Amino acid sequence: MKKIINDPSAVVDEMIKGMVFAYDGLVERLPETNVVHRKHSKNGKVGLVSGGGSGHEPAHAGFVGQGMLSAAVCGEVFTSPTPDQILEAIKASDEGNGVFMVIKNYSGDIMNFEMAKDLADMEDIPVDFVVVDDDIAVEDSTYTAGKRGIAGTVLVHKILGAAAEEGASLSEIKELADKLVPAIKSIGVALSPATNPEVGKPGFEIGDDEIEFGVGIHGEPGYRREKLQPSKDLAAELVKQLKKEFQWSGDEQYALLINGMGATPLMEQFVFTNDVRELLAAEGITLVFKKVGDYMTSIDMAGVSITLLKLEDEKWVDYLTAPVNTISW
Amino acid sequence: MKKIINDPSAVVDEMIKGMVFAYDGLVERLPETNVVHRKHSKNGKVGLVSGGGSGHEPAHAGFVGQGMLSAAVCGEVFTSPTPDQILEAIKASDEGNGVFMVIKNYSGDIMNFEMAKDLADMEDIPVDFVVVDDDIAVEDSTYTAGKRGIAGTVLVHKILGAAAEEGASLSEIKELADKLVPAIKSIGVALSPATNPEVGKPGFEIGDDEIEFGVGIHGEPGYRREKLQPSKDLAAELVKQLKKEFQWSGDEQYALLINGMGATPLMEQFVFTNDVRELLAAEGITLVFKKVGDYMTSIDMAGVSITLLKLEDEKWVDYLTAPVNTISW
Amino acid sequence: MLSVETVTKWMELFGEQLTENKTYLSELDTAIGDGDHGNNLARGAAALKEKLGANEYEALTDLLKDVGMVFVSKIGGASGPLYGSAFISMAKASKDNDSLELADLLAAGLDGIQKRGKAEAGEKTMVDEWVPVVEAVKNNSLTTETIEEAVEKTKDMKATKGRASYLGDRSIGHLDPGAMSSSLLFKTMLEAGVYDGK
Amino acid sequence: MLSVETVTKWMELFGEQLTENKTYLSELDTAIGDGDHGNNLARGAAALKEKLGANEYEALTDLLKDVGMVFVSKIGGASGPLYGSAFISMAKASKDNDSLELADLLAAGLDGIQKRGKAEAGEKTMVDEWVPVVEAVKNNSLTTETIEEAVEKTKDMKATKGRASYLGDRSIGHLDPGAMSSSLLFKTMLEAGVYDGK
Ligand SMILES: Nc1ncnc2c1ncn2[C@@H]1O[C@H](COP(=O)(O)OP(=O)(O)O)[C@@H](O)[C@H]1O
Ligand SMILES: Nc1ncnc2c1ncn2[C@@H]1O[C@H](COP(=O)(O)OP(=O)(O)O)[C@@H](O)[C@H]1O
Ligand SMILES: [Mg+2]
Ligand SMILES: [Mg+2]
Ligand SMILES: [Mg+2]
Ligand SMILES: [Mg+2]
Repeated sequence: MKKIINDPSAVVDEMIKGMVFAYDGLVERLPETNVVHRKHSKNGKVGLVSGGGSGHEPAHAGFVGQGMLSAAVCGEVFTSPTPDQILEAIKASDEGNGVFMVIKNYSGDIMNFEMAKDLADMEDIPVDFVVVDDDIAVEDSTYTAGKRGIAGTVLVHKILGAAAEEGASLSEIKELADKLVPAIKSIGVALSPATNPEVGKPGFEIGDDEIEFGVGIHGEPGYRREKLQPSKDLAAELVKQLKKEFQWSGDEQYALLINGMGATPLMEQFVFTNDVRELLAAEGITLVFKKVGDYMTSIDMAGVSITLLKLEDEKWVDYLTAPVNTISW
Repeated sequence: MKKIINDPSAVVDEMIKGMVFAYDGLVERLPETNVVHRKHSKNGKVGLVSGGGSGHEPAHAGFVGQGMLSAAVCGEVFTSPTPDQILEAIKASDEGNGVFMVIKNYSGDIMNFEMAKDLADMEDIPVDFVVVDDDIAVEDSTYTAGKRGIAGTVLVHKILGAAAEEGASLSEIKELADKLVPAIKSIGVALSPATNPEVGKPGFEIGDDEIEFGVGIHGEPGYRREKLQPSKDLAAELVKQLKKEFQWSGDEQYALLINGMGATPLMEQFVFTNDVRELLAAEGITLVFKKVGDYMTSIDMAGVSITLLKLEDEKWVDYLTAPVNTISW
Repeated sequence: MLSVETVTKWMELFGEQLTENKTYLSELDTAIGDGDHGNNLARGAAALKEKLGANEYEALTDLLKDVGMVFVSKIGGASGPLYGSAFISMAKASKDNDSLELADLLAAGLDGIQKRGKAEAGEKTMVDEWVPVVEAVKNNSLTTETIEEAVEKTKDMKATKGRASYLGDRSIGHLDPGAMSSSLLFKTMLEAGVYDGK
Repeated sequence: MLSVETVTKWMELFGEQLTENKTYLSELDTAIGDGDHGNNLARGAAALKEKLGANEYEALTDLLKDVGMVFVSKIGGASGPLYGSAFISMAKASKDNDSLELADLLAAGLDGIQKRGKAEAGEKTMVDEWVPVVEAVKNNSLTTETIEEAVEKTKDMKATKGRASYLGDRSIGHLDPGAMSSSLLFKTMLEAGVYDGK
């Protein structure tokens, strides 16, 4: 394992220290927690809390700030944060009108966030939540834990954050979230595994000439392994899967997020974006909003994912483009 | 070579296509060139042009936009762009009050940009320039091509861009640049080499347990190879070199840029930042401005660099924090 | 015998086993999960040791509740809320109940896990370790073999809950990490003399 | 003989050699530079081929100028402006000069390189190939050996100009890529019959 770290078990703590130092104008760490909280003054908006295992930087702390998340709870690497930490985030984010939680669909995340909600109930803080499950690489059946939450979650942060900033109530945000989440679908391809510093070796093995479609952001196996192929073929396979899910007719409007997994340079992300552009143009899809870069990574995994959000409401584009003050949006 | 690309010799073209598609609200490509130009309307400001070999993304096109660069010229991977392309950038960036070029100190860059200036002279466009040489890993002697320009260049873009936006004249920008550049020093460490897609194999070899201090952004050899060591030891060596160069007394004010080389996750960059924080605090250095992330990369190299800018003028902090509208600042 | 002393001993031994098997448990989790199960539980074990070292317990309920709280707040992931819920549920069952049997206590623990995680037997989770053990304790027939056989059986199961469920058929042939860590729980239970049966 | 025909032939052969030696030149550049010299020149060669194929030249000046412009606008890096300046400088020297000698032409090229790159002989650059060749043409003594020996000599030199200068002493023991590509230039010059000497 070749990493710029000190003690592998102290990575999350030191990372948070470095982050809140570098961006001390924007964020702060709640004392004795791994919660990163925005600094801007409270003004009665609904609080927006997210989080999950660390290793997905800039998610989630990089999206803390005015117009986006109120707080992010950083779990250990690839490990859902605990309810007590989530509770602290909820308490700090409550401005008197309740707190909304954005949870990614993993058994651990759901259980921990739900327990935190129970604790918040006891403190009379109204809490509601949505579970993001945008990863179409996984089947949503009674035989799985359901589709995973991946890069599309960042679009949920942005849109709900803008709505909260605009003054939406907890129930309005819940309603928006329930409409939004089913409209988001993502799928990715990995070229190399991630190495969790505490584990010290790669999460899976893959040949020098192989790629795997549908790998999860914790390195969970994907749906198919193939030989390395040109960017446009990778893009074609992923777009094909998205088309199958969306069943688009042609003249629909979408938002697009091309997301790097951590070790894939922007050079490759933009080459890939160009291929996605051609494929979607051929499908007659109009892309009203676009973004490319590292948003929801998997430590040092090489790979990319495509997220499409079907724009069923014009307001969503306004929310996507509304100004924010965060480290990484 | 495991990369998300199509034809290796078409990487730059396809990358630019992907970028201007994704950020079509911000930038455009000048027809039949590899020049990325900002879209905002001309209003008589001094134009700011930079560029260099590709492979350093988001540099330089990611910094094109209001308040920063007017245009960036993208050379082939690791290859300075040619004078005709630079001339196009100059012509498109001239708003009637001349164009200032930010050149990194490489023989090729200097020769090509100087030739472009000669061509611009013939078209009566006033052009001036500064050569950034912030990399203290290289000795500045008659026996070398001098110190290289690396991540500190991005701070030059930001500060000169803000001055231009404020309405500074070409000669005022030249004066500012000549004062600014000597106040910037950078140094980095690499854990792994970059692979130029056109070459198809890594630029150098390095053991699984080795790191190299002072590697250049084209993979030029550094000043010392050592065994892999904790982040704080890497930080200590680099800060030691910076201290030797700046000869700081203690109560001085600096701006800090921690820069990832392309394949180093933010997680590690922030851990490293925390170590740099401790070391500089122990030196009594005040850091007035801080930034962490991938700004001047070397394709898929793993590593980080530290850039310090000695804040000799209060105005420089205002310039650093002035709002911009770019893809990546 | 079910007492503050034996349960304290149990928890000490369980913590030791988790620390010792940290790498092994994470390796099992690397195969069909995300490789952190051992690290998660080792973190819980370290916090548990500290907690037990700093407190003297009079009532079993308080001890069990503290164990549950430590697990909930230090382990994280899926296993944290599950082990935490098991012990908090056991703490509740033991409250004001002097004649509590071990079988009932463990049944309460299993109930806590299932309320939290919604898994049934056969879904390749820690539930597949708990169900046969609770049954055996009820029948007064628990042995090391019961415990080990239960883990072994998870090998042939296809996961339909938790992270391993993403693998579908490819989860078959691997031991479930959570079932393995629960087997350590029950082995140390025998070792600590909590169980009086046969 | 110095003529539009022989120089056209020369440029065709040079282009072929550059394309053929693309990988080798980049490998030399990987050792002490950034690995792109072969790719840079191959790009120039491709553009040159297109240019020559699309044009009929009457005057040597026009031919040389076009070669220079192609090199300047297609190669990039350090070698683009250097080769470009060499040919533009040669074009200037040949302008309105019917009695031009090859030695003077090449001297003008070398002058262009040195004005642009400020390198002297002994700094481990293409200049170390040009200087002995220009000298030998003047003395009417140019042979393949002269050309090859000049490249060989760069091996023992320490680079003090260009990217290789960052290596200091570690640049010793490697051939200079630019000197190597210039050796191809001069070998194809012999082959094309541009040189009439011995
Ligand atoms: N819904 C569930 N019910 C019971 N046990 C579960 C459930 N989901 C996961 N588990 C158990 O948790 C174990 C994984 O724990 P751990 O690796 O710590 O968490 P995570 O999967 O979040 O990384 C699995 O091996 C399984 O035994
Ligand atoms: N100042 C200079 N004068 C003469 N030749 C030079 C100079 N700098 C570099 N060169 C030549 O250029 C060659 C490298 O060219 P190339 O690899 O194409 O450019 P870059 O170094 O920009 O990547 C070197 O081998 C050397 O011969
Ligand atoms: Mg986990
Ligand atoms: Mg180069
Ligand atoms: Mg796990
Ligand atoms: Mg080179």
